[in-house]
Amino acid sequence: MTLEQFVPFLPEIVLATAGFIVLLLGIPLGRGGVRQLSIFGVASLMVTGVLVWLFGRPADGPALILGDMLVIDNFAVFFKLLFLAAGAVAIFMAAGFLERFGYGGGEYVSLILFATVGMFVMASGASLASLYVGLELMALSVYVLVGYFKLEIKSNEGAVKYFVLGAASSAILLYGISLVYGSLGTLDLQQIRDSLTSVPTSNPMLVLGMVLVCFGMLFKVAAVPFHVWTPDAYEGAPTPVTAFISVAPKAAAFAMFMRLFFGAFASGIDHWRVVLWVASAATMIYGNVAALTQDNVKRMLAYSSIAHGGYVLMGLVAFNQTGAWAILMYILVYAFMNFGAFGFVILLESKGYAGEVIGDYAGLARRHPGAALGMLVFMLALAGIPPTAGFMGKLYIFSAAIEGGYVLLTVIAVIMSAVSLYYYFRIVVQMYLYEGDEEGAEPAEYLRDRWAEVMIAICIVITMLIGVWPAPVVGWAKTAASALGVM
Amino acid sequence: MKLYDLIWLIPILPLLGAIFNGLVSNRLGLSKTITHTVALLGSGSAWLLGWGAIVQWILDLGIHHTHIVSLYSWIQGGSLRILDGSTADVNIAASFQLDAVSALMVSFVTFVGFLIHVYSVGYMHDESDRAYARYFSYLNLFMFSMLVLVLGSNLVVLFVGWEGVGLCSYLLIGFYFEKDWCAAAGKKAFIVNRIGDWGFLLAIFATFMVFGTLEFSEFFPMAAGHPEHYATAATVIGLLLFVGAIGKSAQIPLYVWLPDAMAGPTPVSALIHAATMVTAGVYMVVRCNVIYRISPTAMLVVAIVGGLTAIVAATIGLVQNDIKKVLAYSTVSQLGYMFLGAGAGAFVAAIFHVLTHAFFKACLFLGSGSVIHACGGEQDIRQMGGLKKYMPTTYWTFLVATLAIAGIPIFAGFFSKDEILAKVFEGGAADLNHFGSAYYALWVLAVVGAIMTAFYMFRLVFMTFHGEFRGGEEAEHHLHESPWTMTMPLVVLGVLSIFGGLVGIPGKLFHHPEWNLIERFLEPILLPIGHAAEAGHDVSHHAVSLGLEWGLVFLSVAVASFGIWMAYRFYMGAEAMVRPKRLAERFPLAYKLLLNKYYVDEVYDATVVGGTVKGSRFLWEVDARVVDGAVNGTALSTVGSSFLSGIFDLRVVDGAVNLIATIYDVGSRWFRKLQVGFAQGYAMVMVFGAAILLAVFYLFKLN
Amino acid sequence: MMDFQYGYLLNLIVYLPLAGALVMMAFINKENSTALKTWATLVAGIDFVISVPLWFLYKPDGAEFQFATIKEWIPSVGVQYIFGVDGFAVLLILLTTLLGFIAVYCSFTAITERQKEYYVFLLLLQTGMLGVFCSLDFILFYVFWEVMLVPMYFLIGVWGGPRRLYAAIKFFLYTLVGSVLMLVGILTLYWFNANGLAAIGLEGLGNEPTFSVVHLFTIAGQIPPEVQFWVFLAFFVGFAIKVPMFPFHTWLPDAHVEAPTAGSVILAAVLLKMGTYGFIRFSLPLLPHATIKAVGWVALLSIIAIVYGALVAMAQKDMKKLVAYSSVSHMGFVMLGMFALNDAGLRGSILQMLNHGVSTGALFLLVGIVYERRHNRMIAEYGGLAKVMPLYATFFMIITMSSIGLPTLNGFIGEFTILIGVYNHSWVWALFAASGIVLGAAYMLWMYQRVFFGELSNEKNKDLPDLNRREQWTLIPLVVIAFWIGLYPKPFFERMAPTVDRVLERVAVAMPEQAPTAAEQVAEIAHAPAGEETGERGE
Amino acid sequence: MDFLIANFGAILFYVVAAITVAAAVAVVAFRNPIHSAVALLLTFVMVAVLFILRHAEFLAAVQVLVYAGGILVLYLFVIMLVRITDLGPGRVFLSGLAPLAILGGVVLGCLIAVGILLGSMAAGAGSTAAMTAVEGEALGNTEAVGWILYMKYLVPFEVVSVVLLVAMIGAIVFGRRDAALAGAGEEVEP
Amino acid sequence: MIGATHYVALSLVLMCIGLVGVMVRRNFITVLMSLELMFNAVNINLIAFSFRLGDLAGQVLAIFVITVAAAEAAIGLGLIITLVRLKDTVALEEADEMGG
Repeated sequence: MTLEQFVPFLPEIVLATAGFIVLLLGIPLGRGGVRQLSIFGVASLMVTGVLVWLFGRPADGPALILGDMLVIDNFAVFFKLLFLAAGAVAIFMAAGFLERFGYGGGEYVSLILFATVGMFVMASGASLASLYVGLELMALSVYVLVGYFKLEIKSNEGAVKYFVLGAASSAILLYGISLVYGSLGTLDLQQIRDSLTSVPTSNPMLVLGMVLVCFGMLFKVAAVPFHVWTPDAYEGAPTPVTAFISVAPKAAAFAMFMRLFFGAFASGIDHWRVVLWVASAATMIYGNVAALTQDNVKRMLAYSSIAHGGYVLMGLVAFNQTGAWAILMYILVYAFMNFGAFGFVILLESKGYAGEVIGDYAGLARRHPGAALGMLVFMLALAGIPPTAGFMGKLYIFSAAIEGGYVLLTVIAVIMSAVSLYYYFRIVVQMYLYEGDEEGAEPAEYLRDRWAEVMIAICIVITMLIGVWPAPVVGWAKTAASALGVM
Repeated sequence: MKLYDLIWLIPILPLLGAIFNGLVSNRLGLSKTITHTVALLGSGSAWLLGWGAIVQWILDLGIHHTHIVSLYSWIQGGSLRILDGSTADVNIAASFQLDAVSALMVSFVTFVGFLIHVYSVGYMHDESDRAYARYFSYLNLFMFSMLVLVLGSNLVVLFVGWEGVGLCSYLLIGFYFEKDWCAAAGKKAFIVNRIGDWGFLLAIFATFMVFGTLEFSEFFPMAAGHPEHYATAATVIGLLLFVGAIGKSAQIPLYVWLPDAMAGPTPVSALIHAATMVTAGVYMVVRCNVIYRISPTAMLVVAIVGGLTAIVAATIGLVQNDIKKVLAYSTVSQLGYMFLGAGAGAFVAAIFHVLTHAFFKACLFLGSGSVIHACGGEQDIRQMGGLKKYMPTTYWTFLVATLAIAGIPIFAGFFSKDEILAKVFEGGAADLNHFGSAYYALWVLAVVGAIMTAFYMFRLVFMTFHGEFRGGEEAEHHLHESPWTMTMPLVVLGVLSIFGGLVGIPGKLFHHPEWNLIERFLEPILLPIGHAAEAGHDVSHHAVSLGLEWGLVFLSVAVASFGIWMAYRFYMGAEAMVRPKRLAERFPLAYKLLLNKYYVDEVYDATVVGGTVKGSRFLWEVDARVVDGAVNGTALSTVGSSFLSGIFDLRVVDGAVNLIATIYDVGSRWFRKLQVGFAQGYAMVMVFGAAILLAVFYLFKLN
Repeated sequence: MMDFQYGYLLNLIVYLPLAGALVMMAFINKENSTALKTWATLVAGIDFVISVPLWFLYKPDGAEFQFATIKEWIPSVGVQYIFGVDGFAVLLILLTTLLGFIAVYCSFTAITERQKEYYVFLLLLQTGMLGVFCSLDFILFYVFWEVMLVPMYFLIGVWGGPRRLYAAIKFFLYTLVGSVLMLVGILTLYWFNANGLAAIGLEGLGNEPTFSVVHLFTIAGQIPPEVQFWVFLAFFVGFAIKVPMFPFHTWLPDAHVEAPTAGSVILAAVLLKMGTYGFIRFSLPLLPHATIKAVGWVALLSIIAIVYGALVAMAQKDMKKLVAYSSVSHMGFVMLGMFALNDAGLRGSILQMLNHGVSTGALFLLVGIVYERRHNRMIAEYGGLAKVMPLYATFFMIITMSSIGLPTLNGFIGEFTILIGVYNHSWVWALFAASGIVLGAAYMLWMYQRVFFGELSNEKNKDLPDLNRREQWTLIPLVVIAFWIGLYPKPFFERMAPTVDRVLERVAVAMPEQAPTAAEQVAEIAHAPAGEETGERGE
Repeated sequence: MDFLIANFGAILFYVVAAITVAAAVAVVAFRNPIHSAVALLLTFVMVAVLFILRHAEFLAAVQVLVYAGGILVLYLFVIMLVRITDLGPGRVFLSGLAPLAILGGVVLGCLIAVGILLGSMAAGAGSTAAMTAVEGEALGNTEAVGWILYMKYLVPFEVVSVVLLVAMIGAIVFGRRDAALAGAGEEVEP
Repeated sequence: MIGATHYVALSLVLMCIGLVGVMVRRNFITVLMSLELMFNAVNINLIAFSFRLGDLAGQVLAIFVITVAAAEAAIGLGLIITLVRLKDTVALEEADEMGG
């Protein structure tokens, strides 16, 4: 094992080191210096990005490195860049928020960085072992992040629930892995894939293992019935964290999901497809319908992100090339629009969780037209109304499902996406159709914060840009997905 | 440039007048002088041009030549496959045609129209300037529509005029729109007419479906060429057309609008609801005589409806006390005669009666107008009497017209009506289309109707002009003869009511058929049917012997005189007014029935109108509740489960307007119950969920 | 099949309002209402002016789609940016631009607060609507189709009546549900043209995947009937809700009643046409078999709509609601004529779209005018208006007559052509449909009588001012057009004729006896730049 | 006797397994967390024994060291720290949920069991061969594991180290008492 | 002969016990212990399989699992401490601010 072998692993190493440094810097700084730490963190993320671009990309086709623990391919690159962006946005959006609530930045930033490392491994893991540890790294960091506002009961409570359920589910996942290992005798995805083509996939233990692994993944992507942790964790977590976990870990989970089920377990598709079908349909219906009556914006967005998970699952059910890249596309789009939406929640939220209730948005269009317009864009995007990116995302997912021939599922999906409009527009109604001076309405004040606003602006631009000119992104997504080599 | 190439201009001229008065004088409130000058110019020039064109046409081309002026291609509906499998282009031209019947109509429509314009100048003078302008623009507009109607060279253009006159009558009936009942009457007229138009439209479509064209000059020959081939089609078309005619010419069952239409200003009643518009139906039937002649059924229906209307309207007319109502019902009844004639194949006679009727009925209406004018708007003849000495001109002209309508020889009405009766009788005698007995029956009806006509008309005369004035003192002071603008037309029309009939002397009684100018004039429009069907024509000549014909003539004279005598017995001299009372007391039911016009209006209101309105209200309820509900109901499937939770019923009982939202709301809350709120609960949800998923998985895997 | 001359014109027309809106957002202060109004009017006006050339430049004997533009948009999935119009679309575009202008012009005094947003939304709406009529790529079409909803939602929701929230969201959800199902249909077509649908074992044609409508026209004949059925169903829901056809119409009254005048005008005049446009542009030519199967049902629904709409209208106490239901009835005529599937029927239904746009648009304007004066739409509130507002009464009368199909006015031409076509298809339909004319007269005149005739009972109406110059100018163009169509519809028929013929040709594919010939015709029409990379493989 | 010798492995396994299960049940069942902790310790040890039975000596060692030596002590510390050991009579279990929960657990267990049993039946034959093949040589010895751990599984190993780091951070974040923060916290306390 | 099956069965039983423990216990600490049971169950599986297959990967993974379990224990205990600080209870189900 020579040193050169570690070159492609450089990004992870750098990130981890940076995380450690931030941690150390954070201790003396205490509650101050959030901004500096954030800048440092983001800088490290950028450096990592450069490294990924330089060394992370495969010269010729996917390459297994470091004892076949990791694979270097465009798929991984796509996700890694996404994670980096998400991390950066999460850090910058948080800065003002942390200051407002009086929490230190050191642990926060470092945890984001470590979580990113974990997600890197999840995205590029080539062995169940590495995937698992990556998953855990990510998960543990996120548990802590969710509970980061340790003096807020809700924060702690969210963390507790997330933690307990997460641990249980990862045990299930492990159990599944153990079964798979038991019946195939290997942890390496490549070998699993090869042997699956030879070994009859009818072996119930093997299939059961896959299904249990599937359960574990479904938990991570917050699919019904494993979604239960989501609303509470999202609502309880500090909003920037909510934004982060609603995007990055979910994306990472899907990356791992695809690695496993488009890659290793591909030939078992006919066994677990039904599970995914049911989960997908249930998730879409549950998420959307349950969101209808939520009055807490964070919680509503939590349910909405459950629902979006359901849409993405359609891509897995479809199990075709289109599905593969449609998922990537969707995740990308979803990342930005969701971040944007949460960005406004952050800006409206002051101590005591004010600004979380829908009523707090009343008359926003009057007081801050720009903000209202931005929020409108994200709501439209989330509801999948063109010409926003949200529509493009949905379009390809649905297209994939139709190509797969899952018309019923698609019909459910489209109906539900129509329904979703209702609750997204409850916010729009507050912003535009109410004046904010009705009796009983005390709209939350909009707390200006340059950094967050810049981040939001970027999200808006990207959301609209992809909506109007998706061609390049589609191109990347396609190349990335082709690395999985689905059929 | 010949005048008959400008026939399209005949309608346009009044239209210009209408536009000017409507847009300019009405907006600016120009003085009455300007207004009626323009109006008179409009109608007058139309009159002159019309007559000029006709004269030139007769001289240059002769009456056998149908002269068509096509302006431009109007509607291009593309090509359709018609009944015989070939394809025909729906290409309707805006074109006018001048032939015998339209010439006749134009000649008297323009003329009478002009007279009535003149009359109106006097009659309407105390309206406000704007109202005055409005009135005249409507009147001109009517002239336009009516002329389009009579000049149109295809069914659609005819329909344009048809609807146009409907609109104008609507506007003019509702002229005093402040009075609710006027407005209502206008609406009623329009809608009832619309019912007729419904038939007319279908007739048009049917015609196209059958012949692939709507030009008279094209499909009449086709029909005439192969009568047996087109017989059935002709029946359908004929009946549908007749539905239109029923509406427009106020025949049973759609006559109810005409009496109400008297709400409009009297000149309007004279022009539209006596002389011209209401005869449009007759005109149309005559115009399409070919269709009817090849379809016995249609013809019989026309005759029967006409006959019944004639008698029924007459009976109602017997007891009415509103001077205009009486005239209205007499109009209905006379129209009945016209259709009866047409139905009996006497198309010429029908048109002839249209002509004479136009004269004397217009005269009567204008006369009544001048009476009403004098009595300061009073229309109840019981409040009149003895007007003779106050307004002689009116009286004499009125009397003349009455004699005419009663059918006293040498007066115009006599010739036309007698012609019709004779033809009907012949129809019976010649067993026309093997419906002989029916025609006999109709003839009897017609004769009875003639008696009644004479009776109620003279009742009117006696009660209005003779005896003592019953209107009270101060009303009596205002009584005066009308200004010349009003009397002049009266005189003219009176004269015409006397001599107008001479154009249709039944020459054959004197072995001089050629004396009957009008028959000769209209002969070209009666296209010969196939070859066998000359029979229908010959019948009328040989079925009845000359003696019998004379007998009929005398009979009708006798009948008329009898009616007059009755009226005299009842309403003149010592026992005036007593007998009728006694009669009324003896037959109270019959009297009430007639007085209330057989309660037809009431019945209609109760059934048709009420039914529609109620129905629509009901449907509206349905729409608000059920349809909306049903659509929303589809949401049920989404959360059928939520039925389990009692909330659902509660919501529905709440009757939330927006059911869909409610259902989703309920479903949402139900779903949210899964979110119990503490970790172990979540764990259980997961475990059970996982169990279910596994179960599903096994189920699918095992098969 | 496509003619690229003057291609820039369409883009200009479509995006000008958008640009105008952006400029307005960026540079015009929301307090400065005169500037806002002038700018909005200017933009809308110019948009109309530059759309007029289409009328003259369109060559009825030319290529099917003219003024076309084709650009790659999302090449990897075969989404192209295809603009192009035929005569049918040209007419609708002109209608849209004109009414867009009128809508802006009529809201000067009606809209007093949040004017900036208001005009911005109006202009955005304009772009959306125009885009729909121009797009020849399904995705592009769909994008515009949905873009339209948002501004409309706000127009109703912000500036609407008391129940505006409900009405707005109802409108949005109804139409959205419809359109997403339509999307499913679109995707099915798309994949059928390409790989097929795996799980349900539907073999595809294996063509290059594309959303280009012009290409899909060429494969219409090869779609198996059962597939056509489902796709047709999906399209049907989408379009029928928009039309709206009988069971789906309940959103219309609410939306109309609550929307501000301009909103109602646009809604009635243009948005409802989207549905019928969709049917003629997509459903009929693309899914001939299904279309022919559906004829009976659609006709039934349409007839119900005609009669039912009229009857319900009769029961209304609210003018706007009445007019709204009359739209249901009129659109029933349009649908019925369309599904007579013959020359006259289709022409009539296209013409009737324009007529309905003009007449009902004008009616809403008129209602809006009194509403603005009295803030009340209840018929009972009025009566005898003819005395105080003679000019208004006159306009109202003319429009009423046009809407009940009085000859020499536009309504008649449309209804006549439709009915002659319908009668040609089935006299029974004509029988029922024609009764709509009687009922139409009934409810319109009844309303007219109750509003304008009788005593001037209500004190509040005693001194209502008559139309001012601006209001007159909003109405005059429509009246002029009403008479124009009524007296000389030839130019309109000429422009729509090619569309009608082509649609019928394509539907003819499904009629066994003409199948081969029609198919060939379709095929040779298909050789077009758009079809080039795919068209050949089409056969 | 011979029987015992013959099936020593089996007997041993059953005994150990029985104890393990019993201890596990005790963990869940005992009211007092301290008792549960002790039961847990027993379970860990028994599992370690099972490891040894499967020739995973190194792992057995790790098991004892990490779990028994590390984690369990941690537990006990926390229990002492929070001083709330007994939630009071009748408040041990979620009485309402308990039956349901057990049902759920059992059902899920059975469902999984079905799969596994079917599976091992299917793969049974081949596996015995494999086992006998590896029966002889000293497998699972420390160096072998170490070798493969550092040669092949280096990356996960590194990552796990980071995981531990994160755990540490978590401990810091949650454990640290921060006066100022507490102050800040008070405001939000209702 | 004791085969993998026996071990797997045992581990399954342990797994379920752990699962039930998570669901029924109110005391957060005990819940954590139950979680540990579940991880142990997995480990038993891994070891059994690795032995049966004569492959060391299982053991390695088991090591990772143990480590991760340790880390999770640490975080869990940290959470317990905060929970106690905030609500003065170790009863897991009393953390029910949020729900629905």
